[in-house]
Amino acid sequence: MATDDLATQLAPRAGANILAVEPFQGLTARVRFRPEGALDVFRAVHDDLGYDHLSMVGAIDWVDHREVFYIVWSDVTKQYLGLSADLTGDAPHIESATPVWPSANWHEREAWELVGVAFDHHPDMRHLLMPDDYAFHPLLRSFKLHEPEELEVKSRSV
Amino acid sequence: MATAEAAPPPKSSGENPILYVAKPLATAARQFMKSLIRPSTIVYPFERLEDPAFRDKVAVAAGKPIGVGHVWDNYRGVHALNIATCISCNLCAFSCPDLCIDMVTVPGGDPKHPKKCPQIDYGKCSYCGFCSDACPEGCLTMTTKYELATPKRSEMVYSPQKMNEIFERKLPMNPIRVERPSNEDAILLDVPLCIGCNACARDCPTQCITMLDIPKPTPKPGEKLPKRIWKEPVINDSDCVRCGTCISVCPKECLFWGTHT
Amino acid sequence: MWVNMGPQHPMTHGLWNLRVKIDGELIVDVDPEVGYLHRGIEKISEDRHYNEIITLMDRCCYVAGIAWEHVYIGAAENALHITAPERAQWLRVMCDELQRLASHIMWYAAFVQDLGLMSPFLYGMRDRDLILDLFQSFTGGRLTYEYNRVGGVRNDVPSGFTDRCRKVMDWLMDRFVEYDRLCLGSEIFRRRCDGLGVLKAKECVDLGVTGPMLRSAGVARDLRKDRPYAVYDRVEFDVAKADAADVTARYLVRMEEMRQSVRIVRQTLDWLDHHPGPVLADHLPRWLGAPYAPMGNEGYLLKRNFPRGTGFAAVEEPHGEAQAYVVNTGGEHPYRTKFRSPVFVNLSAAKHYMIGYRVADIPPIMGSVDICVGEVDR
Amino acid sequence: MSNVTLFDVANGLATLLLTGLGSILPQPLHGWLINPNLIFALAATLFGAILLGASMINTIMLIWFERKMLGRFMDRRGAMHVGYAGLLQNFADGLKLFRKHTLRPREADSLGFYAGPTAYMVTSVLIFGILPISTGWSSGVLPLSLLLALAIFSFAPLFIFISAWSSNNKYSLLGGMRSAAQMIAYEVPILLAVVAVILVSGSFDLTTIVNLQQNYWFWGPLFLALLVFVVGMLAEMERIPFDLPEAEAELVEGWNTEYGGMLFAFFMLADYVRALVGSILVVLLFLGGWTLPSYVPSALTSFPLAGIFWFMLKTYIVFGVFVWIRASLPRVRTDQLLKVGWMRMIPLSLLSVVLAAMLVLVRCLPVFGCVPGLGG
Repeated sequence: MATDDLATQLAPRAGANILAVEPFQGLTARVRFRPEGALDVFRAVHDDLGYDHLSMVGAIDWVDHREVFYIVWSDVTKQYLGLSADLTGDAPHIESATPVWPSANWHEREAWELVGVAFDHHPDMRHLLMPDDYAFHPLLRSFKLHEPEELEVKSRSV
Repeated sequence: MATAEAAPPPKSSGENPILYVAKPLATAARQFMKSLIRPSTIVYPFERLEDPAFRDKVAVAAGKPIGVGHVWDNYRGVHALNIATCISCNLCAFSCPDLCIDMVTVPGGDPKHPKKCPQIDYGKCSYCGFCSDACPEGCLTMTTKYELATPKRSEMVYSPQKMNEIFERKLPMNPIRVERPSNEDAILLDVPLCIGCNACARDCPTQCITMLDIPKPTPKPGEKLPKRIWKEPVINDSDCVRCGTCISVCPKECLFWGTHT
Repeated sequence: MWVNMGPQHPMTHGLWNLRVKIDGELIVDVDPEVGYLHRGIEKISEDRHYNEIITLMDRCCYVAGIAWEHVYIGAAENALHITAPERAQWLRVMCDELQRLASHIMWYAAFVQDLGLMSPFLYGMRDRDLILDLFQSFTGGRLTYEYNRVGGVRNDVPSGFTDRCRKVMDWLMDRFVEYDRLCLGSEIFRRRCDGLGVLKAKECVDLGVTGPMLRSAGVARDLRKDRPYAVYDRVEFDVAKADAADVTARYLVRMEEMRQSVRIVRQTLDWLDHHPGPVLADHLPRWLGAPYAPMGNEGYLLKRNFPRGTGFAAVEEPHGEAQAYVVNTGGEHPYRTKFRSPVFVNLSAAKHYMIGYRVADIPPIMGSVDICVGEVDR
Repeated sequence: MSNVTLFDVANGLATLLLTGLGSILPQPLHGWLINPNLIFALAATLFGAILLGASMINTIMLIWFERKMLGRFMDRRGAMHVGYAGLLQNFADGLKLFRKHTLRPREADSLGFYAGPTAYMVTSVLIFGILPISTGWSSGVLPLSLLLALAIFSFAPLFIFISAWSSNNKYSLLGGMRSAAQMIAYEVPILLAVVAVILVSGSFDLTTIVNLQQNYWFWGPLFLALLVFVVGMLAEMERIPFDLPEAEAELVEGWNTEYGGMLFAFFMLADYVRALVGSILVVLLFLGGWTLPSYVPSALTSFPLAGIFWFMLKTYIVFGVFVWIRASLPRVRTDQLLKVGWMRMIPLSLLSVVLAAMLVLVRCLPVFGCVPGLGG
């Protein structure tokens, strides 16, 4: 069973931080992990499992908590693997994956400005798609699409 | 190459420097000779690809597969509306992803049930064709007309009459009609909830709902009969276009989608 | 000196801004600024039915619309636990490859024009038009196709299509020779492009670069081969690859990919000729099977308890690996969609392949990346 | 072929006009009007007007020619709606540009911004006063006309740089610097290639050079010089593949990014004037000017204005070659361009000078046999 193998392979370096390894439609499996030990998990996935290519970082607003998911690819096994962590609290934050996968840079900038998930120790955390002083996180469920009158950009650089 | 040093000079391919431009020059010259007779350009306002005579002329004369892919009838352009067959079912407006279709009243309906036909704002329309796919009667189709330029934004809103004029011009219309799936869900009735109010039968665009009398049960002693009209809607499945109007007008939410068991 | 190359600049091919710090003619730093074309497709998708999102996908990348439809449809079908019929899969593969041809020809046209050579631009546009004609003959649109549906494709190809398509493929194969003569045969082109924008394999993998850029660095990675989706495991083709990792190598990879695409299209045409069948899955849920989204679904969905799930799909789009992540919580709209654009990632690595070259090298390097701002900003 | 010069025509016109006008006027005015100095002044003005008109019309027709020809190279049609086959399209474009408001960026230097394009235009048009178009169709016999033409021709980088710098725009500045560097780099090989022609013909006078090559056009014996000259001219004219000062892919429009309206039209026209001058110089120096070899039937050379006809035909063919090159080659890079200029073209041109000197030494031309008058 692929999921069990993954769990045993991850155990030595990040075992404590793994919550579950579950099957997933379209991926090999999805690893749910504790956000506190994110960097350990990333390192384990990158170094031990050989998933050297980060494809995507995204975040989902589940209203009561937010989820960050990572899709990584291994050129050896030709497989995708999903990683996901649930972030709770008013100011959800997680360690940045840039030390492990440099390509996380722009993905994390996007996830931060659209869903409002902070990435600690990110080298270049600026707005990417939105204006520099945009005060909203548009992909939050509380951001309603059809009520534009409620939204006002607080200040605007000229 | 993360450092700001000058890049290494590109390596030369080591060919004869005098002749090194001969190949592209020859290619361009060949093209020049070819297009002396007739360049591939289609002189648009005078020559139109949707004109079959021109298409054949070009394709044959130029020896190029110009226009060979054209089945212009499939083009998704401005809509044509046959007001006469429109049943005011609202499906086009509901299927529109851009919310550019309004149902407006046109003359011809009875006062109780005004006839409503789609009015399309082409300033918003994305020509996805979902509306004509959704049309159960085939009265809203897309044509090969694609010239919409107008000085006023308000003129981008095409009234049903205007689209009817396009229909009467008998332009080629998109012949592809998406077939309705054979196992389509039907509208089912949650019997205990129904109060027999006739709203569904009144608003049904195809008049396929008939209200049938049901026997009034004799109340057992102490039991209070529900306050209702003793009628129940029966839906003729073959006439039903599955527009869902009845579901949305039902005051008790007793109609729902489902499969017949 | 910081120079803004954009947002309105002939080099950008779209609406983005490349801030370049130059020292004389030498590039010392770059900082791509994107977001000028941000339409919030992921946000709009929250309020749309599964099929209605297809119209957004066509506008996600305006030169590779149908490939993006495939990306989204793959994820949505995974999320909704639906499988498309076989013929639809073949049709999708054919569309993908035709789109790859159109996109690469468009790339060729724009890229060579950036080098100052205008004739190939018009040759490219002329030949791409034939592919758009083909698309129009069965989808009805020339740029925004709206062809895929959850559970299949909208309609079958009309009769006579395969013959027309074959004719165009033959014509294109002849044109590719011409393209090569104009570019590779020209010493000036070689001198402009050789050794430019080098991004080696290790850096490519670290930075997440995919597509022709990665293959030009000697990594034969192609999702169509590595992780076949649709029916790519049933067609024969080779993965284009080059080793130099520079602009010329990317040119070579793309030209070879076009030839392989023609090969794949021919195989799909042969299959389509002999295997008629349905193109839309049967037994779709009512609100997907119908080509429209009727009223009154909310109560129905509650009663039916539709299966939930999260879908993921990855497709080798003309620019690289495109991925979609669709979260289905049982409602009629997806809860969240997330798209991974290959150009977005390729562009984020700009610092690593631009610094150290000259101002005059910016157009060829950026051209070789094949920027499509629509899918960068989404 | 007549011996009437263009200036004689202008002079005659002026005399006719002033004496005719003077004869009907009372004495003091009559005396002033038939003053020879006044007649000469009017003649010079008329001469200038005729030249300007002819050169402008030719330039605009040249643009039309390029557009049509480039269109065919690119499998399209070019201008085709205004006038027959779009002949009047460029006049319409010019009219549109003329009617446009001229905008100057706030921070731009006013003097340089306006003076640059004007001076560029004036110096470019000035060359037409010197170039002989046909026998006698010039301002007269100038013993050093070739040198003068090239000297005026090489003013351009100065004015381009002035207008680029005063635009106060980064693209313009980059383009201006590129332009200056490029033009200076290619002056040298051009002059050296011309030296080869001068050596063989033994004269600085264009008319003499042309008359000398009636039977043996110089492009054969001086092929190397022709090559260097054409490549150098391409660079001087800033045409593809050497158009990097205005490389639109990286520098928007190069040194004329900030210009619009009539000032832009000045630049555009002056560019084509220079293209025309370049083609004319090629024809004059290497392709026998207005002459045809003496063995062609005399019917071909004896009709009225035959010289001008053959001259313009050759000029347009030479320009057609420039268009052909433009249609098939990408643009080179600055450093490559300068490298080619300094390290390839100059040795080649020196070699061509040596070859020319050897030709003069043996007083023989290949194929044509020995020519006693060679080398003057």
